[in-house]
Amino acid sequence: MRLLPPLGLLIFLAVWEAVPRLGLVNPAFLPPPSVLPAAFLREFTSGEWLAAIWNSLGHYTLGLATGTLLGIALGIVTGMYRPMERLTSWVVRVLRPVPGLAWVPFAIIWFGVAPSAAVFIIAIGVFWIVYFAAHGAISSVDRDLIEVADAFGFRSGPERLIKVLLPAATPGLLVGVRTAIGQAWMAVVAAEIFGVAGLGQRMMQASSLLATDIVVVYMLTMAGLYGLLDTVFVALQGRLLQWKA
Amino acid sequence: MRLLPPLGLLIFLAVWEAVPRLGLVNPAFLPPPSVLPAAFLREFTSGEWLAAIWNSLGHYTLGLATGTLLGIALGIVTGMYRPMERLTSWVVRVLRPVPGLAWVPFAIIWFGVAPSAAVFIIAIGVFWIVYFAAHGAISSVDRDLIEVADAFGFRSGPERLIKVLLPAATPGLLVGVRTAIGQAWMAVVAAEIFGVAGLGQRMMQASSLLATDIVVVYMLTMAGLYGLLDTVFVALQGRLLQWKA
Amino acid sequence: QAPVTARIGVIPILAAAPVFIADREGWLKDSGLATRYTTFESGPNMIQALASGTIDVYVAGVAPLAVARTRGIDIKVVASTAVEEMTVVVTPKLARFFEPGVAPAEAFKRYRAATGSPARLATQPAGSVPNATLQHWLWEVTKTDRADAAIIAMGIDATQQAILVGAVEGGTVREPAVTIVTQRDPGIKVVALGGVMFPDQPGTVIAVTAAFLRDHSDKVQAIVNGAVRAVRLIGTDPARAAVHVEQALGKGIVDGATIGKALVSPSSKFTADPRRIIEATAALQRYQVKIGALDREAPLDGLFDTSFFLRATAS
Amino acid sequence: MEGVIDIRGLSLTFERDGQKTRVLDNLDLTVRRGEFLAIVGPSGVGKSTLLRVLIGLAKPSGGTVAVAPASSDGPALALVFQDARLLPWRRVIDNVGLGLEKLRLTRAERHRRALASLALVGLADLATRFPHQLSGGQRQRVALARALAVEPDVLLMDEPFSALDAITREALQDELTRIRQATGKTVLFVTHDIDEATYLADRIIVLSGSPGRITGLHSVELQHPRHRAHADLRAAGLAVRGALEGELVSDGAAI
Amino acid sequence: MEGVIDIRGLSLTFERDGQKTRVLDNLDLTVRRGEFLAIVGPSGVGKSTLLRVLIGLAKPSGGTVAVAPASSDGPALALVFQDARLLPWRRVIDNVGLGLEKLRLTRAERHRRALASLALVGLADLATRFPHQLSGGQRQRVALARALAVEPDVLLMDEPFSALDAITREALQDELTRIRQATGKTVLFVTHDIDEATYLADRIIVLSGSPGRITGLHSVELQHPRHRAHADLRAAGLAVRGALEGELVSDGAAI
Ligand SMILES: Nc1ncnc2c1ncn2[C@@H]1O[C@H](COP(=O)(O)OP(=O)(O)OP(=O)(O)O)[C@@H](O)[C@H]1O
Ligand SMILES: Nc1ncnc2c1ncn2[C@@H]1O[C@H](COP(=O)(O)OP(=O)(O)OP(=O)(O)O)[C@@H](O)[C@H]1O
Ligand SMILES: [Mg+2]
Ligand SMILES: [Mg+2]
Repeated sequence: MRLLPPLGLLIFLAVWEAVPRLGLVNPAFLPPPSVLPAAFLREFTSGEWLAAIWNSLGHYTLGLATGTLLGIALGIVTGMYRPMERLTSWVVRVLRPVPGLAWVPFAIIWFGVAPSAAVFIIAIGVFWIVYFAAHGAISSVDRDLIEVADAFGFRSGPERLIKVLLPAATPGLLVGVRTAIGQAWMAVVAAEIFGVAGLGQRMMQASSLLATDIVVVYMLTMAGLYGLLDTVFVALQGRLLQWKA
Repeated sequence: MRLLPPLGLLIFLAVWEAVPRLGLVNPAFLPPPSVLPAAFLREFTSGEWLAAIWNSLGHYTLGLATGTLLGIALGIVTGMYRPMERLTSWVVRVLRPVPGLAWVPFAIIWFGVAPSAAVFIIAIGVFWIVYFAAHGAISSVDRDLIEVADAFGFRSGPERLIKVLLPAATPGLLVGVRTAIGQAWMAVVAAEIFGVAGLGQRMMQASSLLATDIVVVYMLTMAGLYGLLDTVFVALQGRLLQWKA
Repeated sequence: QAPVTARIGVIPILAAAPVFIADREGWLKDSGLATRYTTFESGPNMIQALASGTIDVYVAGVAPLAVARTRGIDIKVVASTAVEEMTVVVTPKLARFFEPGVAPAEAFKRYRAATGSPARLATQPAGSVPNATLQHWLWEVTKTDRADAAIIAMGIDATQQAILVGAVEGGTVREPAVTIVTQRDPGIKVVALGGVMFPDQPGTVIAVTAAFLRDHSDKVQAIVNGAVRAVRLIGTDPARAAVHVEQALGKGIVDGATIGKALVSPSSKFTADPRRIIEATAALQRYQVKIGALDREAPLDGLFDTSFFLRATAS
Repeated sequence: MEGVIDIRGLSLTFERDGQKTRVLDNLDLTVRRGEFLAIVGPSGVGKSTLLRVLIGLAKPSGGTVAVAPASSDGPALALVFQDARLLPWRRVIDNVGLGLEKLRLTRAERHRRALASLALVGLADLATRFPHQLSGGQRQRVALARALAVEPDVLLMDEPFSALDAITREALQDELTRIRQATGKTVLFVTHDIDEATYLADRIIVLSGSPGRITGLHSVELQHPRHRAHADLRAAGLAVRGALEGELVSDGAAI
Repeated sequence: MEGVIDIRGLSLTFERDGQKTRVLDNLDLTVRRGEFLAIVGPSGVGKSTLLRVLIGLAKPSGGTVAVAPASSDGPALALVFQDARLLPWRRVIDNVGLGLEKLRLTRAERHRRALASLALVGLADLATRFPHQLSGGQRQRVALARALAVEPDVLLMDEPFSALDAITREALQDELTRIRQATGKTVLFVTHDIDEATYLADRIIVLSGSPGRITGLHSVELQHPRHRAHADLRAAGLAVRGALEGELVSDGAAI
């Protein structure tokens, strides 16, 4: 059991190595993993790598936190109060499908070419995912349990929220947050297309020079950072949901 | 109650109209809703509008369907079988944060500049969302209910799935699918940045020529299509979950 | 004889105008060539499309091609369409300091003195042609002090938007955006044309895959012939050319008048002669290596095939 | 008001697929302060629904319900649900402490009272377990402790002992009687066990019919502590049973 | 094998936070084909756990369990859970039909059998409701119907009647006796009601102690149908009660 995750990764890497080597894909577009350490070393020694990570991590963390908190807050409000859900339902439908890229002009107008603009784009990238997860989780909490809170006098919204809704919705909320943790990395790339330095910008630059190996190095960097965070998250989730085990 | 959704939309439109008119935002970026009908008419009479919608709807539908089905299928498998979850866990962490844009080269290489490449990008855009929702929903099904299936002899995976896991996970699954329905429109824009005709391409063209009114017309078109779909979906969800009411 | 279909990948910019004009005038069809267009947002995506064999003709910047050749993608530049596309525009905040008679370096210096921070100029990421030409203009041509100007890299759309809202003090844009932004905000000024930034800076070219060249060299000739005629038409009858370009590019997004203005603006310099950019391309690469945007120069030998252009102009 | 709870003309109708089912019909009932009132009646007659209305979980379709305001710090009412309804994410001790969080108590005080309440039902040992680690009877006892902990004026109990073996059940019955005598609490006790009703209650109402109406009201005047085999109880039991069976026969129901 | 179920040296240990709790210890038991075996014992002794082991929901830590293969189309065993555990998304009729979907039946046949089974517990009227629209006793009866519907060789019943009023309960007891006599089914019946055990069972085992062991085994030789007030039943009841109380006292447990 403990060896399965690395085993899976190994199989994956083997296939990846084979594909360009067997000529199934031009190595210019999919460099085999074996050439990556050299590319990484170049980036690392030039200092670009650390700087890019450092910048992006900042945007990532703030954007993820903002988007997640807002998504949870609004999802809870509309999940708890039917009139709020109705009032927002059409507006949500208008704003929901607006792609991250379309927000870029607004980000520039409101925040200028500044890291906060990138944070904004990332926050929007995760907001909806968390919003719908929170809304869905809150509104499908077992009514029997809500009645328990009611019967013991926790009838105001906040009380009900803290005593029952939030803990009962935690599994669903965490699914949303976990999805957001991944989505935010995707959004980092989109968020850095306007003058904000970081991983995404470096990747774009490498991509425009067809330096695919460097692109992949940064992709794996993101994967590594994401993997770390996701592992921590899964452990946390296990603790929060130990009552399920 | 019935009037709340349009009321909310009206308030939203009023604020939107006010913001550029009061000079809070340059109308070049946020055209007030009142100028949009004219822009729409221009697009509509030229035939561009219908063609763009038609093309995009194709990519959208196929991409959404593919991504959702794959996400559900894989989410179910890893949610049901712990070894499968472990085997894939690290690989998932590597692939999860790869942004849609980074898949573009592969889409082009594997599918050429063809609608199927756009479908691929859209499918990836929704896959992870649905995957995590399905995985989370399946793996947090109440064990008491699984035992009922067990006790009545439904012990094989597929039996258990059909009798208990799927129906019990439906609320969580639907949250994922609903999120995907929105996300897929976002992905349409990313999917059409390379030569595949449709809404996204038209928007990008307009955006690169700074024709914001046309961009907004297409944004609202997406909102309308999404709103329609989401409404149908919510109704369907209500029917599927009537046992909750 | 059934017409040959050329699958053409284009970036929808004004510099691609000669191809659109040649097509819409019917010159290509007359030579037995049908066309199918695929629009892209960036050059690298088009390289991938070349590699996957979905396009035959490439109409975009020359820079990615040199790199692509080193990665085993056999492609030849047979004509140019425009040169010196990029221009430097500045927003009103910075334009104040570009008074007549004040050298750009001095204007930047005064701006910094007045505001306390360097002027931010938006362009595309390091390694791109706009970035290199902007740097060339700043550091080599105008000898601006590096403390007085900062380069901010972003996408093309974002650059235009940032300039329009004044989120940056200036940047590089090309037609028709130059015309559009100066129309929207007359305070935005063009302070350097492409020729000043980097003489003969290479712009959009027409390139064809080796396979297409081998099988249909007569059709390639037709394309180059068309491009040569189209460049001439833009010079002689811009209004007529504008109609075609508006149809192909804007499709109702921008009005014909704006396109017409852009076609004859000083920022537009159409030419079909590939010879004009060979040396400039090499020079640009040398400069990019110098500023560290490129590791090394990609060899250009074999990239250009001038014979079609020579034949087109001889007849 | 007359009693601690006054119910006047109470009726309740459920709507389902546009079709209405009347469950309670024109019910009048006064619960006297300090009394132990048992409610018996066939399955599905509306006993749980009545308690739910009293504590405000269900809205009556007609009539009024008046509850005297709380006389102490605790709430006026507390309900032991028919199913245990423990919060699965809380350990046993925290489930018992739930209601206490509404009162102004220190953390330590809360813990003390929860533990004391848990000890009353004999489960102090299992304080740190999660609900899914309990047996069915243990869960029901935790739910009982949860309601006892808040020391309400009126305890509403919906078949609280039905999942318990005879011995545990009798011990808890006696414990409940002791608590009541010590504190003078009012208890409204739904049960399907006639012996239990006669052993515990001062008055027993029989709810039956469809929609549910009060079809019998019996007083048991015996002093506590009672002897389980006392003839008075036997007699009261027979009367209640008669009321139940009579109603059922006259109703022509399947069972 | 000797009986329809043979249990040899069965023991079961739960692990929680690294700490082990032994629930069942070295249990030997043979269930004879066709007999009605009642299991009584205090709350938390392991009665439910034993049934769960038999039907394969829990793995024993030691010992063996052998169950005779099914003699008909139906399953060898079916379990009525202590909590009703209806599937909330299925209407009542489909909940009852659940087990039937495992058998090779036409849709119509399934419906017929489910409805017949529902009628046995007196709920044919509520066939199209969802579980949350039922009262507690009604839910428990649906769960009972669900197990009856599949016609297993051995019915495992975990306090199936504990949520029911006296009348409904007695009616169902008699119904169960009738079914058993007509079909010769084996029944393993957990109850906390000693009267119920003596009225229904051929043999009664008392489970008590911690970990749970068999501390008493009583036979009731009276023919069915029995009279509830028969002296033999009273005597058996006293014996069982003695076994239970004795164990509890000797154990020094809180209650
Ligand atoms: N997951 C678990 N972890 C630890 N202990 C458990 C777990 N599940 C059950 N137990 C304990 O095992 C013992 C036996 O439980 P079981 O449900 O079999 O009791 P029971 O005899 O059916 O009681 P009741 O009459 O109350 O239903 C109980 O003391 C219970 O606390
Ligand atoms: N949501 C609902 N929709 C329709 N009918 C309902 C609903 N909830 C309960 N009922 C019906 O109302 C009646 C009364 O239910 P209630 O739970 O009060 O019964 P009860 O007397 O407590 O029965 P038991 O002894 O079985 O617990 C039942 O017949 C039940 O089927
Ligand atoms: Mg009830
Ligand atoms: Mg039990």
